[in-house]
Amino acid sequence: MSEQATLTRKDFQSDQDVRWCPGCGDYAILKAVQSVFPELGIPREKFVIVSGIGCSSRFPYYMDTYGFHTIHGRAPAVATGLKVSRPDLEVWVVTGDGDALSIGGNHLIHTLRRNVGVKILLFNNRIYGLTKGQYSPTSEIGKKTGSTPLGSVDAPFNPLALALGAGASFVARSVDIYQKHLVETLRQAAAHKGSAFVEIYQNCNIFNDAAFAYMTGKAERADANLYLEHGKPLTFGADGDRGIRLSGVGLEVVRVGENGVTEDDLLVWDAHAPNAALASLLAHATPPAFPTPVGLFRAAAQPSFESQVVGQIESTIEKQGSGSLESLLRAGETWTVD
Amino acid sequence: MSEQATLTRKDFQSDQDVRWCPGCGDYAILKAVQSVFPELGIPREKFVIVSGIGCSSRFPYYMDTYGFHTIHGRAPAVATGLKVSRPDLEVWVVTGDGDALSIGGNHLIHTLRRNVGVKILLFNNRIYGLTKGQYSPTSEIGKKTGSTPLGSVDAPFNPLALALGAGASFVARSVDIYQKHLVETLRQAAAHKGSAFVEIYQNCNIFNDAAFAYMTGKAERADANLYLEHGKPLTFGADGDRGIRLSGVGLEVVRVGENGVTEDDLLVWDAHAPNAALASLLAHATPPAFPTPVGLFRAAAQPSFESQVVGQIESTIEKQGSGSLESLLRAGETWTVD
Amino acid sequence: MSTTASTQDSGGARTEVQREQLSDVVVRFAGDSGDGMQLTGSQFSNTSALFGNDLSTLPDFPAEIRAPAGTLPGVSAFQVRIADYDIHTPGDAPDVLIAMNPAALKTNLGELRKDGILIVNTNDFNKRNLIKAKYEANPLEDDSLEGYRVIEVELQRLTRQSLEELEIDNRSRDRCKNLFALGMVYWVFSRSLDPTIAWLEKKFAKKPVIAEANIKALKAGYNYCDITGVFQTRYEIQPAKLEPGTYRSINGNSAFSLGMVAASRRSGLPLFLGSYPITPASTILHELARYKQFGVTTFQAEDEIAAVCAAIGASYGGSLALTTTSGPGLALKSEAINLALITELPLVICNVQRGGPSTGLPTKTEQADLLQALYGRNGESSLPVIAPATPADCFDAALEACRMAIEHMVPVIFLSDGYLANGSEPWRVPEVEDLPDLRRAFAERPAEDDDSFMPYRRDEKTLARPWAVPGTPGLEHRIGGLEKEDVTGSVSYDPENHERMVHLRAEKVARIADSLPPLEVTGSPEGGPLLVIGWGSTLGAITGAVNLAHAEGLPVSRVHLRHINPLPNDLGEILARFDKVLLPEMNSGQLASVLRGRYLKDIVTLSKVQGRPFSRGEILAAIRQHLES
Amino acid sequence: MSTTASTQDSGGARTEVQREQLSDVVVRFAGDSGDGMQLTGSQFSNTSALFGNDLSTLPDFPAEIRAPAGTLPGVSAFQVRIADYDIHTPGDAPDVLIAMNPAALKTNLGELRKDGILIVNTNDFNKRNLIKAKYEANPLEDDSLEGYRVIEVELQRLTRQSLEELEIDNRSRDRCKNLFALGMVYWVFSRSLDPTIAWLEKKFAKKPVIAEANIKALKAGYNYCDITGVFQTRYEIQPAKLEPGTYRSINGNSAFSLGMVAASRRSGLPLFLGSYPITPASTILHELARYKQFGVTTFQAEDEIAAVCAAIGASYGGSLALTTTSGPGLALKSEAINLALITELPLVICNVQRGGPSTGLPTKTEQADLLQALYGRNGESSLPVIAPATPADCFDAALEACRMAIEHMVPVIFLSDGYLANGSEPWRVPEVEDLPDLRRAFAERPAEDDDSFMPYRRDEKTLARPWAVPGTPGLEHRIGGLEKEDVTGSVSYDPENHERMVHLRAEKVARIADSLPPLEVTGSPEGGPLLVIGWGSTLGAITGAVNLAHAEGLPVSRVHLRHINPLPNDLGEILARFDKVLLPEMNSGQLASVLRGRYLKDIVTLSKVQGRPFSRGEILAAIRQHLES
Ligand SMILES: Cc1ncc(C[n+]2csc(CCOP(=O)(O)OP(=O)(O)O)c2C)c(N)n1
Ligand SMILES: Cc1ncc(C[n+]2csc(CCOP(=O)(O)OP(=O)(O)O)c2C)c(N)n1
Ligand code: SF4
Ligand code: SF4
Ligand SMILES: [Mg+2]
Ligand SMILES: [Mg+2]
Repeated sequence: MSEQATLTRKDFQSDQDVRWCPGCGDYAILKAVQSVFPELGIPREKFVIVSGIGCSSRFPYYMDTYGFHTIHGRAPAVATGLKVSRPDLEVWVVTGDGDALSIGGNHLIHTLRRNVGVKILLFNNRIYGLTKGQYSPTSEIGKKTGSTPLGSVDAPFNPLALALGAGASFVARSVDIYQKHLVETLRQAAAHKGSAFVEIYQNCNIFNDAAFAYMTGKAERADANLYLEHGKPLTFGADGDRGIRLSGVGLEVVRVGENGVTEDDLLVWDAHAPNAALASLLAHATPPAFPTPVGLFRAAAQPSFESQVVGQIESTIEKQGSGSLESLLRAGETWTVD
Repeated sequence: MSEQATLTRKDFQSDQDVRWCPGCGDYAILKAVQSVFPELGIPREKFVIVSGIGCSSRFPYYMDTYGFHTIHGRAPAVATGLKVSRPDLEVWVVTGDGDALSIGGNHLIHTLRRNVGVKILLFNNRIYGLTKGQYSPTSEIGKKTGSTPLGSVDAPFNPLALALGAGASFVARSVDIYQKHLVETLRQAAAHKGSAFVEIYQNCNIFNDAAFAYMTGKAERADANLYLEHGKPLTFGADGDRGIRLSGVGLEVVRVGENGVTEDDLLVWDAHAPNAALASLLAHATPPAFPTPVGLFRAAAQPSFESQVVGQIESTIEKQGSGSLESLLRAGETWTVD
Repeated sequence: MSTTASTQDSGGARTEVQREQLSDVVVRFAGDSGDGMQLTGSQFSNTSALFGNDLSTLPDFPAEIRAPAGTLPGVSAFQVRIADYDIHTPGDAPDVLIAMNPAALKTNLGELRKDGILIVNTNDFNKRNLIKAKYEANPLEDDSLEGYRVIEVELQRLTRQSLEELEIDNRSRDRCKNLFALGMVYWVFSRSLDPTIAWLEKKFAKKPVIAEANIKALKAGYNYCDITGVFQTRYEIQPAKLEPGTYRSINGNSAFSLGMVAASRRSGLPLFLGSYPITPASTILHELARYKQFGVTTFQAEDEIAAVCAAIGASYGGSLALTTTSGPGLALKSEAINLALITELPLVICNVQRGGPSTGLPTKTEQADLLQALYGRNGESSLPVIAPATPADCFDAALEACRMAIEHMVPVIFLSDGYLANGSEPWRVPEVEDLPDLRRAFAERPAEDDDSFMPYRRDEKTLARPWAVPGTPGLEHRIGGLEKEDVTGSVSYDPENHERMVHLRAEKVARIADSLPPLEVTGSPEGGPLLVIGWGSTLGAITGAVNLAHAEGLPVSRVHLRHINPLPNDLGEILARFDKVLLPEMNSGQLASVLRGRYLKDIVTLSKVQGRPFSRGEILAAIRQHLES
Repeated sequence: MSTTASTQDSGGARTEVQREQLSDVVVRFAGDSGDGMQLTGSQFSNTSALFGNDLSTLPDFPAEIRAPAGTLPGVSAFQVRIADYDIHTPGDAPDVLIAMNPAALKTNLGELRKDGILIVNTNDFNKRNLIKAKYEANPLEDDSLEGYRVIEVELQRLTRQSLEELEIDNRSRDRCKNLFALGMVYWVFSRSLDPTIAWLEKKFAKKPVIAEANIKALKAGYNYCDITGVFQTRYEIQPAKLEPGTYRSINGNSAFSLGMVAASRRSGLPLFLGSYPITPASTILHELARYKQFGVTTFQAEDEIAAVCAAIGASYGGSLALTTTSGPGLALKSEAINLALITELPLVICNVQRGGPSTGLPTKTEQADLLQALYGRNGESSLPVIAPATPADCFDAALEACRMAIEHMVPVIFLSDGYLANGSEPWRVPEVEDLPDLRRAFAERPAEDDDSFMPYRRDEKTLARPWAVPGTPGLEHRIGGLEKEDVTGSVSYDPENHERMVHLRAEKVARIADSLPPLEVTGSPEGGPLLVIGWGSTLGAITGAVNLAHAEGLPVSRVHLRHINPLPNDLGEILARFDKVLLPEMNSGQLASVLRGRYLKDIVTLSKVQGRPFSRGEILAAIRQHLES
């Protein structure tokens, strides 16, 4: 019955015309997801993609799996109901920075707090695409858009810091065009048992082109990215000689070989630390002072919400037997009229 | 015109009967607020208390100031509109753990992100009081309530960690019955320019009695509280000989005099650190491993949202003059019919 | 006690106590929130139910958890009517009022019928309490209570006295004074103490001293009447002649919860509830949370929107999905309900109406969310609306709501109200096999070479689309909130397709009318001068009023609507047969405006928007008036 | 071109070109989303407006930002009707269609009138594009286009050619082909190129090469017609005889924005907008964000609920508060709107309707949020609803909405739609001093010894409560969502008080009817066989249809509603004077159901739910039918 043995990328491509703008970063993410799904050894019919509203949220139409294009900001809530009632399904949420962090912020943090076993892919293009380019909660201060002609004045969210503050058990970041890195990150997310939150930097070439060029540009890439690899020291730079070390309660960029710094001084990355402190520190490491960390920030083993909800039901039935409707209706004090 | 010179606590007591349950922690908080307001040198008519829905949210009725008892979860949004349009007012939000963190979670984090200059007092009793005792997003795992007869399964929010993750510029914690401490904390909040977020542990003696007894109890108090004072080393305990020091990227409880630990090893508290890392670490310091930190976690100087919004308007008027409605209506291409 | 048939019997009585047979009686317990009035009233009701009376109850409690003791807003009351015949309302004016303190007296005396019995706890009539109740003078000392049969009792002192020997403090003793009062009422109505004693023993199994204290107080109250002769008369209300069967007392929220569990079993679908607490709906969440052995999943969401969205997710996954709320919560859910509507997923939305607008009167009842239920969504979005008529009817109406949802793949609004939710009545427990069969098959995996699965191909009769749940191989498909192409379900911006889909969705709901039973017209089904039409929880008061009118020989008929959308096919014809139509509703005329628009018939509203149900008298007066004019 | 008065004039023409006078003409530009059709259409409209024509436009764009080039969902179109007389709609069938690619031809050809002019860009009719447009054969090569006057132009090649000398790449050259087409259209309609040249120079001031390229292409298109003689006829449409004054072309969202700024100035209150972006309302946020010199504060909130709540906060603080949205957003705001209602704070809620339910057809127009606007809130919650009739009317209606809000202390719903929002027409700019005076004083500090400030004491005439803004010494008071006591505004659970407040709130809104001007009935105000009644954006199509009917001598009358709640006092009487009443609306009959219920008059719905406005023809046909039957 299951088809997993033979699944390929093609099996996950739906017959719908893809309707993103030519050059949109969403294409690359679609490709990455379509590459990872067949690898997972899960029958195609078990996948459900749930999305909100936005350019990114058109995603389910292009995947030949079950898909639910819901309403703006509510995908995590719909996904929670689905996953809790059907833990056998693989539920992936696709959302945008407006969808997830503006109107949907509350559902997002509660889903993460509860550790519902859904994977959340946040396509962060730092703009509202579908509504034609208003600033979003991840737009940098001073962003000039239709709704902020003189520039926005409010500080953006740091999505990873927010997710960690909400208690997320899995937090990662990747970039649309880092195809290999993205695929690997998605694999890690797929393997995680509770909520997996993945921020994906995504270029909107129409309304916010080159928003990530500072780190994805050819010239910049080597020095501007810090690849997090569990168990490895944090190094970066074209020559691999730069690194990150702890300094008091903060982080510091150093160069190995300078001022007596050796590789041993560098922070060794621990993505599985029980507490989120280090991951938070890294989440706050932002350019220009730091290279942008990408990869796995945190993956902590914690019981999933649905497993515990179902557990209470199962153990009750185990102890008391499956309820009898007859007895339930007649429960409490009854009397008989003949 | 202004009456501040002569204001007393009585001036802030309204003529309404206070309708909380006898013994409710809300009384003590009311008293603290009524003590602080007259001290601030601000005319009474400038104060507005905005609340949501819940036992705590009845607060405005008992204050003889302007007051707005809004709808469930939305007080930060109403307060934002008020403060942005009327920066001359002192806007205080009173909210509960359900009101602020459940239905109102999104407005809370966005208000903090924007740094709107309102003071937010979150009365955290770890329960829904007004709706008769369901578990809340701050209830501990395993909480048995009407809606969770076998105990809740989801991890609670850490409200301070969430606030810090959202980018809050001022974060503090106090306790209903720590009257002096509470008054001092409210004073600090009043003095802060942007958003001030104060979590106040509050006893609900009807539905969640003694939720904070582990730290407020007579026997426990000395060892279970860590009072944060800016510029002072973090010590605690009946004999004042215990303390907190950094260990790697984490914190550790030590005893001065043991294992060669001296007072100099202790972390010196910096509430004004530019980044939130240390405050986050402290927010994650939870019992039983740590004493519960109370006091000021973070107060960072950042421009308030309303000052910048108003700034854009004022500087535009300064540059272009106040707009002429005549010209506006006739803007663009016009033609004349005679 | 209006329709009593009294006989005298001074036979074996020790003093001059008389025995009187009553046909029905209305008793109201009123006291401070801390006085345990809800408990006291419930005990009296249960004992009467077990005895075999028909009954109807009306709890009334404040919005505050515990408003300051002794104040007017802190008063909590519980009214119950018991009868030896089939009754429909908790009664208009109480015959007996128990007032535990001045505030309770003040807020409730106005409704006590002239010559009614008034039991007052004199110990609480001190200066402080009188001031709190805003009494200028002590009503016990002036002529305020003239015209009532006043029984003054020192409840506090007597209760303390009766518990002297027990090793408990006075506060604990005082907490038993409601039981003392209950004992007195039991004596007056010749009731057995046994059910309450059994209940107390169970409730305080872990605190035997408290159990003992309560039982002692109960007995002391009973004996006090026996010995002192404060009452000259004892009353008896015979068991009612109810249909044979097993009965229990049930309130609307409980009946609804059981109905949903029954629907789950009868459909073979696991029940999923997504909810956010709100008065007066929260107790459904509490009750369903206890039914884990029935495979019920309850999810307390972060807000109403998440609650309904989670339910939609569960429905998509193949659960019987439910969300429960009250007015302001329904407003919040409206965007998401439309998602269920356009994706054509089954969903039951239970709205327990309370006083509005905005936060309004959160603990009071009203029927003013009707138009919101019908129309409170963007675009053309017709969906079925069903309103239960009595507490017990919430059970059957829940099953009917589920039937419509599953059979037609549509969200259904169940419109209860605070009065039904908290009010209780005896319920004849049905046999499980008599309940409707709600099974409907999910779409099945197509044959290997069959590519023809169409998520929006409809059943010819019901117009329902297939329910194709994730996990089924070969049915992978996408749904969403954008308009979809007929049959294929693909996104479509085609103008004609949109119009067709709008019509199909409306028609699907309209067709439900074909499956409804004919309406029952009481009185003269063939027509006449006046028809009273009602919907939802006004059934009891209307039936009572019409029965009274019939007793007066008035030519009035009655019909009651349970299905508000679609309206029953035969309604138009029925309305046409009557010269005048009167519609009592607890709003400003919402259903009337709908029916007028639909049938172009002049329908007169009898409106009451006071946060409390109609009395029979109010409706009877309107009937008389309309028959005269 | 149906009602043309043509004359021939072959006088000075170089070739055999004829000149024909037209009375009106409908032109539609259709192409890929990337082809700049909206810009092209706007330019043609503006130039015609400057020339003095009356005009009406209808943009139509896809829901996707940029659907794949060449596909059917990617087609973007702009229709404009220009005339030498007062017109009301963008026209039914285009007389001239410009089709930039096969997909544009496919989706638009059906509406081109028989014998209409069709300009096609043949360069785009290659195999790939034909497949994308789902053409099986090339329509240029079979007889698909028979019956139209087809002008085949190699737009791409010719444009490239004309820009050969410029140092830009071919992609940039291709981007100018819409200007080439526009140049051709200008030639056909004898229009000056100057306004567009001036506009291009300004727009591309910083990219002079691009400006030059566009201007060159424009001229090339014009000259191409001059030289090649592809057209045998040039048309002229004389300026319309409009009322004297200064005019500009304006769309509904712009007119509304200006109306709000004007209301701010005329009331002396700073304007505060709380909004969350949503199509088709977002451009109001964009426009008001640019008016900082008018003291306008715009706040892009985290969601619709925060947006309306922030507006409520600003209103409380004394601002003129506004929130803007579309259908699904209105659903989300409904709970909070009731907060404004019960706290009696002024607020304007602008809802630009789009196709529903749910996400529906986000870029299409519809009138299906009417019942939501009227009834989509819990409890009894009547509030004023006003619907503008034309793009320019959005200005006046905005002022009227503000008048009601401020004068009566009430939230007002402004019900625009996608057609009004994006459609444009010439607007005679009013003199500022002719605009209504909206000043209303805030409550003032009471005298020292005066303790009598009552936040719910009402104005006798308007029933408005005082607007007591924070910061005023001596007026400290508390408001909120719980029911409040009459006059004092304290929280009250009193039953009679609740009913009184429900009535007072409703009465306050009902009284607005007394301030409305009498309705204008066109045709036979004294009554007759048929009245067509409309509301909102159908005015143009209905007026057009009724004018056509009058031209045919048909005895039909017309009335239009702008105030939906309260309904005008004279409406009932007017309806009664007509045998039949026809109500065209872009929904399934929502206003009809309201009017039927209110007036018990049989009102017949002409329904269209296709995401696009009525044509005059559709309404005319219904008029004929109803006059016959
Ligand atoms: C309730 C509601 N409010 C607003 C909208 C309009 N809307 C659609 S998508 C969107 C934001 C899109 O931004 P983002 O989530 O960042 O997605 P992107 O398009 O950038 O991928 C908005 C505001 C809507 N569809 N529904
Ligand atoms: C929209 C809406 N949903 C739900 C409710 C019901 N409700 C009132 S207060 C409350 C929670 C109260 O908890 P919290 O905020 O912790 O306040 P507390 O009573 O504990 O002070 C809820 C769910 C409501 N009033 N409105
Ligand atoms: S608007 Fe931006 S995010 Fe949306 S499809 Fe186009 S490029 Fe992608
Ligand atoms: S229920 Fe709890 S929080 Fe509410 S008033 Fe009573 S003690 Fe206080
Ligand atoms: Mg985005
Ligand atoms: Mg609480």
